[in-house]
Amino acid sequence: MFEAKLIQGNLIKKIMEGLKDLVTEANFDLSPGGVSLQAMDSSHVALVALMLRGDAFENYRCDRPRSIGMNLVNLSKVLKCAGNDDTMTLKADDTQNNITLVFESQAEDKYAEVQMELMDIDSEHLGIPDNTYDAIVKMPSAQFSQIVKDLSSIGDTVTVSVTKDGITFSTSGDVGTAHITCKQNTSMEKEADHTTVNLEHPVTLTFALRYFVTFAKSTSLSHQMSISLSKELPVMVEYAMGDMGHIRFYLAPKIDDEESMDDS
Amino acid sequence: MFEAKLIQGNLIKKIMEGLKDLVTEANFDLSPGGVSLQAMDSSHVALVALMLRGDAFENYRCDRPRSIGMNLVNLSKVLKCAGNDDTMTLKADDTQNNITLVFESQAEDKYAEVQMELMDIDSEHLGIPDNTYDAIVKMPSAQFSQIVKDLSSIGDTVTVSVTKDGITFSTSGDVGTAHITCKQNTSMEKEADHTTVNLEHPVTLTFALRYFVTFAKSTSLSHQMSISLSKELPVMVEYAMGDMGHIRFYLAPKIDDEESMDDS
Amino acid sequence: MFEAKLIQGNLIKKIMEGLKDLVTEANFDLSPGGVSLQAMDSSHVALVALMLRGDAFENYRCDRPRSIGMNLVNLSKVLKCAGNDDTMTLKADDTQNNITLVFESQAEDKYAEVQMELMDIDSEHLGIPDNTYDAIVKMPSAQFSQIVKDLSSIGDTVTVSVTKDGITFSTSGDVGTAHITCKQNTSMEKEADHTTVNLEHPVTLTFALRYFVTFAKSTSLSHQMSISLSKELPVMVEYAMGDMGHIRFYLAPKIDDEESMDDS
Amino acid sequence: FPSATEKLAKREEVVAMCVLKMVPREGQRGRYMLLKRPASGLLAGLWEFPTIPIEGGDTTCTHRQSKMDEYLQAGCGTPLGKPPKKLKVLRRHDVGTAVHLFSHIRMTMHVEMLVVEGGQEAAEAAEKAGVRWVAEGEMGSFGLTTMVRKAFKLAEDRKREGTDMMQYLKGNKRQAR
Amino acid sequence: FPSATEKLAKREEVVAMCVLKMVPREGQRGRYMLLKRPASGLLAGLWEFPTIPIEGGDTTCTHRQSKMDEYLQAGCGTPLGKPPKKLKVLRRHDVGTAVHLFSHIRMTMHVEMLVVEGGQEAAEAAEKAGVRWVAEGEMGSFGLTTMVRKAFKLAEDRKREGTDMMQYLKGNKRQAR
Amino acid sequence: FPSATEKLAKREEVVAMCVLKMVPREGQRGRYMLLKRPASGLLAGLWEFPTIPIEGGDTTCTHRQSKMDEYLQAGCGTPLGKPPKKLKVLRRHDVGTAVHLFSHIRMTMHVEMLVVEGGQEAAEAAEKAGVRWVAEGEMGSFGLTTMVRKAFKLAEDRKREGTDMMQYLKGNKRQAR
Repeated sequence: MFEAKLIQGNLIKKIMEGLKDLVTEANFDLSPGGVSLQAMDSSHVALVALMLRGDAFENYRCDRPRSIGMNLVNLSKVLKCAGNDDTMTLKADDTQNNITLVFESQAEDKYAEVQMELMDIDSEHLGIPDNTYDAIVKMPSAQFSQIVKDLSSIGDTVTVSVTKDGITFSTSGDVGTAHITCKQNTSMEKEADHTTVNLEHPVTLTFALRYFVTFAKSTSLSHQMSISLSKELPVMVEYAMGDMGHIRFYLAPKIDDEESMDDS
Repeated sequence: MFEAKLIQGNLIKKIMEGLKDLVTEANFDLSPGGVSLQAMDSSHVALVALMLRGDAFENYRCDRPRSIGMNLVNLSKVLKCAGNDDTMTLKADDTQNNITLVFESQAEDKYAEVQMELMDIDSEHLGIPDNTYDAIVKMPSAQFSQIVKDLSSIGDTVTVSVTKDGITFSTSGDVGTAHITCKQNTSMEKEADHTTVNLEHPVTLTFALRYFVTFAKSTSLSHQMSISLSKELPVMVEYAMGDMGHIRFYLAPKIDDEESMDDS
Repeated sequence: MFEAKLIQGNLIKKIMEGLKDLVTEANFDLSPGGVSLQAMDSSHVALVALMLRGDAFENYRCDRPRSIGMNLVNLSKVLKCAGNDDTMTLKADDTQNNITLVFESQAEDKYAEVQMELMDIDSEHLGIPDNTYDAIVKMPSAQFSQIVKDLSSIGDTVTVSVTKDGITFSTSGDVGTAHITCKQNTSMEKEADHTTVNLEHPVTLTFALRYFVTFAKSTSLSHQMSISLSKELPVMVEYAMGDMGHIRFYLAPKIDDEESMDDS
Repeated sequence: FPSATEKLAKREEVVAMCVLKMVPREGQRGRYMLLKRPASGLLAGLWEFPTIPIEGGDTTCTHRQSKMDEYLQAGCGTPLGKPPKKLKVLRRHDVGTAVHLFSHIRMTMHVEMLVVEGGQEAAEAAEKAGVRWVAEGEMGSFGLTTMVRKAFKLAEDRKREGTDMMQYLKGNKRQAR
Repeated sequence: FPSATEKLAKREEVVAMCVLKMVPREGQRGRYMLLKRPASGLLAGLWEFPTIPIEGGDTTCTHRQSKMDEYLQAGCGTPLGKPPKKLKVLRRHDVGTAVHLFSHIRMTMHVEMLVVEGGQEAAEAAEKAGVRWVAEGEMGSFGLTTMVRKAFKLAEDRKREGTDMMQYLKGNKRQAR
Repeated sequence: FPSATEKLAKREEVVAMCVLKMVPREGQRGRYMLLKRPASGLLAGLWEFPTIPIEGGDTTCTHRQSKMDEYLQAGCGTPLGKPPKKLKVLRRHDVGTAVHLFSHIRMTMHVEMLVVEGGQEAAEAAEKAGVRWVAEGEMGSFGLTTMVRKAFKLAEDRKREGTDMMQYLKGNKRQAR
């Protein structure tokens, strides 16, 4: 038996916003420790890893580890039945091939129950190396979102470079060439508005901009986000949800002459 | 001569929002008692009945009963000329085949006058039986609207069932199966937020969901709405506008084997 | 060298909103006195004249008068990189064929720099006669915008007539006939809400309504706008930006039998 | 092995189709009109609902209905309008769109439901060479093409959106208000 | 009775058409260019505005104008650009799109208006076999096809959106600013 | 001078194309499958990626992939699924759409990339009359038509959106979590 109740049910809604444009079907791994998900987008350039700790839930119960496959587009539709202030309970009986979502209003006068069939999704479980990164930048999520949206009206590719002073996003296209720099800044009262740079080595990497725009759909999850970079490694874009867990996006860098790397 | 002035002109705008997607042309019946309209949608599954009492207007004058046909899509376009705080005056000379709408701003510095040709619409006047209903549920309009919108992303058909505890809306589709229950609740301070069930007999009926979504476009007319059901009779969905009048939607139930009923 | 800094960078954004649907490419004239632009729409019915005084800028510097051509659609895309509270600096080196736009946040923690190539646009510089107008009406920009939008859902052509009491906009179409009158009104506390009529002679002219809708996209520039009319002359629609400058739209009137005027 | 790209794209064709039912009184069972196709050409000699080609891309309801009116009047001798000379329209509405694939044609059918008033006598009188009025219960056993069945299914499905509102009102029809 | 579905869908064709007017000076009356179609084929030997087929779905203004430029230069010997060798463009803009139906073709016409500077002499000099410059006043009496009339009407209608702004400015053209 | 409107609109054709690469292991270089077209007809005897016509307008990814699966199995003897009887799919995704113009056809190609696992031996075993497995490095020198090159370019361009995420993970593949 699996059962878990979230007081803020719309957290799952927000998580799905960021996931469903990247991955359409995925396995959720249920374990006594919590719920996690790891999936690659269809072109194998990006990977998403979600972790929701058991502590994040009220009444978390998972009798045995299990992997359940769901269509994320359908899940998003179903989540529309949840009001923004509703609690959400997930239930899955080990002997059955479906999951039940229950949404209850705070006043307990509305009770919605939705049942979805599970899917059988074939997937390998791959480990993500625990890299130490050359540069870690924390900045307001809304600012990151704005920057990647703005740049995507100019170019397709973004070059991210971090120095001790800040992080610069650059692109170019028919319209022109743009550079946006966010400087280290801890003068604001609210910590969520700070921009901080943690640097081992300066690093410059290039990525497909449209993926960053997709990642930024998780902006509502957290006021701050972080970008972690290392030479020739995938960037990690993280939205931490306090003590509850996190969602991490990994994006492989673009390399001009890829052929030479093909013979690994 | 017909002449009637509404202080809150945008009431008519709101009414048209709910009507124009259901009925494109209709006759308005003008009488000394007020303005009414009754029309079926093109597939004869739904019926709408609007009543605006003469008292609702300032300076209401109707010298003789008369029926005037209008294209509701055109009327909606014309109503765009009314500001949200404008008064609205309707004028129709008995000897002429047109209607004049006058919109005046509160400050009396803007005066808009629109003239529309009337239409000759062939329609029988059918009586709506004054049923006593097995179950009458009152609930917040916004909640009803949310529920039918949410369910329509899952299925095409809604089963409504009322027991003494509350009202349940159910649907199912490729995505899954959903049940939403609103329980009787009178604990809130504002009466408009209450949900009340008035029950003679428990009742369960099935309807085409998309019509409910259309009815819910009248949500802005009133904080509360009511659903009245009886076995094998059309549901009545009502939005009452205080002392001014009401708009009522009737929807015929779905019956699995309709053929058997065809030979009446 | 040309360099100019605007504290309210989003002023340029707002100006482009109104321009880019009328003109896709245009020359900006840079002079020690300020920046100006004058261009006709492709069908030669409307003309726009923009003037931004040097005083409007902080640190205005223009070493020699120069005309620089830009694609306004591209410029609008680039301006998306400016936050609403950012300052904007324009820089153009006389020896280079490009322009640099710099956007800086108030907190100085974000710095965006965009470089665009200039275009070589062939254009004659035509003078606009300094007419004395028969009628000048000042009114709230938002009201003008609302009126032309509302009327455009009814007809294609607007007849504007000014008497000492006010200004009337009329149109007609399949839907019906509409007249909207704004009366002289100076009773409001805020001057920006006033409607004033300055009349030498009553005047009535007819225009293509869709151009007025395009002009009204400059509404955000100024609370008040003015309409200046003279018999058989283009109307002037002006949005003044305080001491900083103005944007003026000219629209040639419609004349029923144009042929007779063709042999000038 | 197969030669993929040699196959040609099908020709696109758009038609309006009218499922015309004649009933003695609203709410009662009636008869459907079927027309016989010409002896040669596509689907030669088979029965179909009144069908007309829609050209030029104007598939609005208004356009299709006016073209269908012409066809019903001129081609089938079934004018709509006021009795006694014309057939009284009780109900008329679109029921949906279906696509039918022939070997070389991709046909898009816009189907409308049209219910007119008239008894069995009227139907029999209107029957002439190439026109048949088939009772509701007999539609299943009448030899219909797949295309016609698709259109009929659309009309039936739509009916299932709800019963006819008219039946709930008719008891009051003659009551004074 | 008629065989509805046997009629075929028309072939779709897209063309760009240029209503080219040559005027002595901006604001004055001028002459329209007409070309004679080949002696055989569709509309054989009739007069038309310069017309080119647009293939591959790119109906953007930019694409059509660049194709038309080529055609005017290569096909009609009317190069646009700077005088004296080329014709000075005073004004050029789209005036709309119309559809014309032939028995077997559905033709979509994207029509642009192009006004160039040049006197009667220029027009007469440019006249050669298959090219005619027709005075504005004579367009009505010149034998034009329905298709050409439709395009001409679009250009005329657009003109009625307002008079030419240029005429209000020209008095100041030579004034110093 | 030219006769503009006589040129006909091209026939529209829609195909799905599959750039199928077989690699010994994910991340390694592999071989592309090419098929020989029939000896007569369009592009007779030339080599192409597996290509099938898509009719009826359904160009969804799901529809195209299921049609392509059938074709690979039936037409080319290359069934996808689980080893050892079938080829293991490592990766499959759309890489874009291109248009190719023939003299009388406008062909829209929906191109997908499909990477399957299998060594050189597998490729050689699968080689039969009309099927060729070409090593990545030799694609440039193999005689390919412009159409095939366009599809290949789409696949290559997409690859450039980023390197394959798999290579960063594979070191951990066998680690316990």
